[in-house]
Amino acid sequence: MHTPIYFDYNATTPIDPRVLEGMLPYLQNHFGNPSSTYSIGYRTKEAIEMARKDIANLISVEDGNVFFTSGGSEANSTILKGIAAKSSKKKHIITSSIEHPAILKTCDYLRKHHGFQITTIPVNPAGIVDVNDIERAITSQTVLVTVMMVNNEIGSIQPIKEIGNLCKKHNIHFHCDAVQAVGKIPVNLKELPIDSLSMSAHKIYGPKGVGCLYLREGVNIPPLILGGSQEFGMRSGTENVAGIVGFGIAAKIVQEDLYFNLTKIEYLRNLFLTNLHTEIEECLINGDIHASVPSTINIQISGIRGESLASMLNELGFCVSIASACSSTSSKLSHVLKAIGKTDEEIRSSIRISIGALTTEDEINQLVRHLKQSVMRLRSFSPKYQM
Amino acid sequence: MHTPIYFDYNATTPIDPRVLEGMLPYLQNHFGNPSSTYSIGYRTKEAIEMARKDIANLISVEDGNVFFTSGGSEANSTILKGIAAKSSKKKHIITSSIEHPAILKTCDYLRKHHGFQITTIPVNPAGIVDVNDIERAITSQTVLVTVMMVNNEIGSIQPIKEIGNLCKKHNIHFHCDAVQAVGKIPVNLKELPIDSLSMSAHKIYGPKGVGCLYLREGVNIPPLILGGSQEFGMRSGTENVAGIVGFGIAAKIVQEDLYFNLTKIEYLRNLFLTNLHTEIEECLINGDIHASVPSTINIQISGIRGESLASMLNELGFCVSIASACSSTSSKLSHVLKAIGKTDEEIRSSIRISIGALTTEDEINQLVRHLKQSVMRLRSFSPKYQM
Amino acid sequence: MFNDIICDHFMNPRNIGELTDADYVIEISNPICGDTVHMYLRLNQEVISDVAYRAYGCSTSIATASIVSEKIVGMSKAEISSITRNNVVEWLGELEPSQLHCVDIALNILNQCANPTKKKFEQKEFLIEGEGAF
Amino acid sequence: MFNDIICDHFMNPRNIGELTDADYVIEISNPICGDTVHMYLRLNQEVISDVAYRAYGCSTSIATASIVSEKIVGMSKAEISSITRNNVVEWLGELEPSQLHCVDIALNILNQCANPTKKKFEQKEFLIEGEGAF
Ligand SMILES: Cc1ncc(COP(=O)(O)O)c(C=O)c1O
Ligand SMILES: Cc1ncc(COP(=O)(O)O)c(C=O)c1O
Ligand code: FES
Ligand code: FES
Repeated sequence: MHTPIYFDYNATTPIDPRVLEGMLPYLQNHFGNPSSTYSIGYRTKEAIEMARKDIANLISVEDGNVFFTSGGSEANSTILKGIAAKSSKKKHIITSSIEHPAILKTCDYLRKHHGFQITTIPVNPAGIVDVNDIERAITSQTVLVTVMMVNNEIGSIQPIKEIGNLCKKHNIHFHCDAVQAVGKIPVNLKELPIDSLSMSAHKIYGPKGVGCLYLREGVNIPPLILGGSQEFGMRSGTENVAGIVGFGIAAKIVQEDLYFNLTKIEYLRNLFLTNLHTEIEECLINGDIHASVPSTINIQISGIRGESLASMLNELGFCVSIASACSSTSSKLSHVLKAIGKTDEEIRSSIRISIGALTTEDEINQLVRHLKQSVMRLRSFSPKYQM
Repeated sequence: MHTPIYFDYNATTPIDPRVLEGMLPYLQNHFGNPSSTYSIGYRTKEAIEMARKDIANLISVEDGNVFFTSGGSEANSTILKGIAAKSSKKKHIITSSIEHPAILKTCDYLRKHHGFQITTIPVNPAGIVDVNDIERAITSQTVLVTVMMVNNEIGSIQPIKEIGNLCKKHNIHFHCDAVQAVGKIPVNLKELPIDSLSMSAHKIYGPKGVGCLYLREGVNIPPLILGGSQEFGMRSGTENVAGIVGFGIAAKIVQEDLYFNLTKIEYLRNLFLTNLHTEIEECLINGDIHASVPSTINIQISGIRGESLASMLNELGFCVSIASACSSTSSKLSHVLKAIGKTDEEIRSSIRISIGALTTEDEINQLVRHLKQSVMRLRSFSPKYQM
Repeated sequence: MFNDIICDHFMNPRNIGELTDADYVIEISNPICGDTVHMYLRLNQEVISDVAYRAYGCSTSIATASIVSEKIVGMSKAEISSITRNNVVEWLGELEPSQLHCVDIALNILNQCANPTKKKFEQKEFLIEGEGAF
Repeated sequence: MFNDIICDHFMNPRNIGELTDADYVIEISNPICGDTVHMYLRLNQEVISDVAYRAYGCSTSIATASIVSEKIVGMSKAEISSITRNNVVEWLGELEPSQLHCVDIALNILNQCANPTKKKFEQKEFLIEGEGAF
C-alpha cells in the first residue's frame, strides 16, 4: 500500500525533517543530563534554553515565562489544577462548551473533587462564544476563565482579546488553550491579554510528548509535577531534551512559514469546498468557514455514517477524522458538534478534514475524487438515502 | 576535545543504538495519532501496546497495569497526589529520608497544602531503612508508605519485600520508586508485594521524557493529567510514541543483559576500588558497598571539594557527579549523605561515580589515573590537606 | 481497526439492494448506536432463497449485514433459530471492544429472520435515532 | 560551567603555595559555602611585592584567589582599598547565578589585603564549616 494521504493535521502532524535532524544529536551523542555540572550536561541545558527562546519568540513573550511540559494536556492540567489549588475561597470557573477534553475533564475533576462550580458558556452555530455571556457569568467567586483560541474540531476562532480584556477588568486569571492556534494564526501575546497559554509540539510538525505552558510574569501556581526543580521549579523531571529541541525548531519554522502556509491552506480549503459542492450533493459544512481557520473543514454528508466513510477512505489511502482524534475511542458523540446545535444523526454523518503545511493541490483533488466515490457507494448501501 | 568518558550513568544514560533505531520510524513515517481510527494511527497504537508488553515483562506484571508517563517524576507525583486525593480521612504518609526529591517534594507539598502528616524514616550508615522503624511509625491514619528500591546517590538497596509485606498486613498502599533499580537488579513483582512502582526510560538506555507507573490490579486513583483518556484514562495527552517505543526496546535489552551487566559492573567496581585505595590515600566510601548496587560508588576525598574535583575531571574529559544530578542546581548539600550521617565538610568532599553497560576496564583505569592526578593537584592547593 | 473478514465484507458487501417482491421485510436498528439495516427475504418452502438489504451504519455493521446475508441463504427458519451468539462471534472474526456491540445487530437480524412477520414496510420512514430511540 | 578566565585560573592557578617569611597572613572563609583561602603577603614599602595562597574550595573560588593574587601584586594597600565590586566582577568574567557569591570571596580577600593585621596564623587549624559557621 502507498503511504496514505494525510488529512488529519489537527490530530497530529508529521515531524518536519529539519526538526528531526536537529533532534538527532540529542538522541545520540549529546545525552548529558541538563542538571549535571559537566560539559555534556551544559550542552543540553543550553539547547533547552535556545528552544525556550525560539518558542517564546513565536508568541512574543519573555523566554523565562515559558515552561516545558509533556504536551498540551499536561500544560492544561497544570494551570487548571494550579489555579484551583491556590484558590481556597473563590470556587467558580468559567469555560466554553467546545473546549478540548484536557480542559473539560479537568474542570469536571475540580467540580467533583474540589467543590468548584463550573459555568460552561454555550457557543453560537459558528462555534463562537459570546463575550457578553462570559461577562454575565462572572461572579465574585470567579477565579478562572479558560477559553481556547482555536477549536480543534471545527476550527472556530474565539474572541480572545475581548475575553482577556474582560478578565483583566475583573481581575480574573485568563487561561487560553492555544494548542490548535499556534502555527495557524498569529499569536502575539504583546497584543493579547492572556495570563497563561498552552501549546503542543506535535501539532506544529514537532515531536509528540512535548509542549509548554506560558505563565505571565507574576502568575504563581504550585507545580503539577514536583521533584528535582527543573524548569525553574515549575515542572520537575529530567527534561525531554531531544523533544524540547525539536519543539524549538518547529516553532521557528512555523513562525517563518505562517503567512505562506495560511495563504496556501486557504486556497486549498476553497478549492476543496468548491469541488465538494459541485461533486457531492447534500453535504453541509459544520460551523462557519468565515469564523474559522482554513485548515479545519468539518462536513456533514447525509445518509451515511462518518465512521464508515472514514473507514472506506482509509482503505483507499486517505486519513480523515470522525471526531477529535483524542476522543474517538470514547463512544460519545462530538460535544463540539452538539454545542453548535447538530443532531445526533448529523454528528454521526460528519467527518473532519484538516489540511497542513504538506498538503498539495493534487492531494485535494484526489481526496475529492475518492470522497465522491465513497459517498456514492455508501449512499447506495443506505436505506437512509434515496438516490 | 574527545568525547568525555562517562561515569554518571545514574544521572542519565546514552540511548542504546538499537533503541534509537527502533524509535526512528516513529519520528519519521509512522506519525499517526494512536487515538485515530485509520491505519497509520493503528500502527502507532500497536507499537505502544508492544512496548507496554515489553515493560510489563521486565517487572513481571500484566501489561494492562502499566501506564506510560513523561518520566519517573510524573509517575511519582501521579501516585502520591492520587492516593492523597482519594484519602479524605487518613492523612499520614511514611517515607524514607533518602528518597528522590520527586518523592520528598511531593510529600512536602501534601503536608503543606493538603494537611498530610509525613513521617520520614531515617536510615542506617549503610543507607538502609529499618522495617521495624516503619512498623513503629504506622498509625491508624497511615494511608501510604513510599520507599525507593535503590538509592540514586549511594546505591543502597532497600528491604522492599519486607516493607511490602508489612504494608500488606496493615492494608496500606505501598509505592516503590524503582527508577534506579530497574535494569540494575532483578525486579520481579510476582515476588514483591508492591502496589505501585515508578520507572524511567532514560536511566536504562532509553530516551529522556518517558517513564511509567505500574498500578496493581484494583488500585484506583484519579489521574494527574486529564483529557482525551489515553492510557486507559489513567494519563491523558497524545502519547510520546517514539519515546514509548524506545522505552520498550530499552526494557527488553536491559532485561536480556541484566546478569551479564551486573557481573561486569561488579567486576569493574571492585577493580576501581582496589586501584583507588592503592593510589589515593584518605579516601572513604559513603555507604556500604555490600548493601548497594555495584554501579554506584560514592566517595569522599579529604582536603578538597567534590565540586572542584569534578570540574577538574571534566576538564580532563571525565563526567562524574557531585550529588544527584537533579538537585545539583540547588545549593543544598546532599540530603542522602546527610541522612547516613556525613558532616557538611564530608559531603562537600564527595563525588559520585556511576558505572553502566558501556563502561570498560580501560575507562576505569583511565579514571583512576586522572582521579589520582586531580586529587593530588587539588590537595596541593589546599590549606586543609597536609601532604 | 478491522479484521480481514469485516474489511472484505465492508468494502464489498454481498447482496446489497432491495427485493421488490420480498416475502418478508425486516427492520433492525441498533439501540446502542442507531445503525440501521433493512433486509428483504424471499422464502421457498420455509427456506430462505433470496436476501437483499440496505445498511446505514458503521463499517462493521455494514459488514455484519453482508456476512449474515451470505450465511442465511439456504437456511430454514428453524436452522436460523438455532444459531448461537458464539456462531456469530466466529463469523465476524476478532472484534475490538468498541465493535463488539455489532454482534447484537447480527443477532437481531437473525432473530427477526427466524420469525419474520411483516410482509412489507409499514412505513418507509427512518427509525428515529438518538436519546429517545428505543 | 565556567568562563574562560575562571577555567584558565582554576586549571593553572598562579602563585599557589606559602610564603615562609610572609609579612601578613590572611584567612578567608566564605560564609555561604565554607570555601577557604589562606593568603600570604610580603610588602615592600606598603606595596605588595609577593603573594602566595592555598585554597580549599570550588573551582571558582580557587580561580578567584588566583586572579586576585595576580592583580594585587604591585599594588599599595590604598590602591587595593579603592577596588570596587564592579572591578572584581570584570576580573572574574561572566558568572552563573550560583557562582556569583564567589565575588564575595574576592572582596573579602581584597578587604583583608588592604588592612592586613595578622603576621602569622594564630592557629593553623581549619575554620569550622557548616550550620554554625559564621
Ligand atoms: C530514584 C529516582 N526517582 C525518580 C527520578 C526522576 O525520574 P525522571 O527524571 O525520569 O523524572 C530519578 C532520576 O532523576 C531517580 O533517580
Ligand atoms: C485544543 C487542544 N488542546 C489540547 C490538546 C492536547 O494536547 P496534547 O495531545 O499535546 O496533550 C489538543 C490535542 O490533542 C488540542 O487539540
Ligand atoms: S456503530 Fe455500527 S453497529 Fe454500532
Ligand atoms: S562554592 Fe566556592 S566560593 Fe562558594
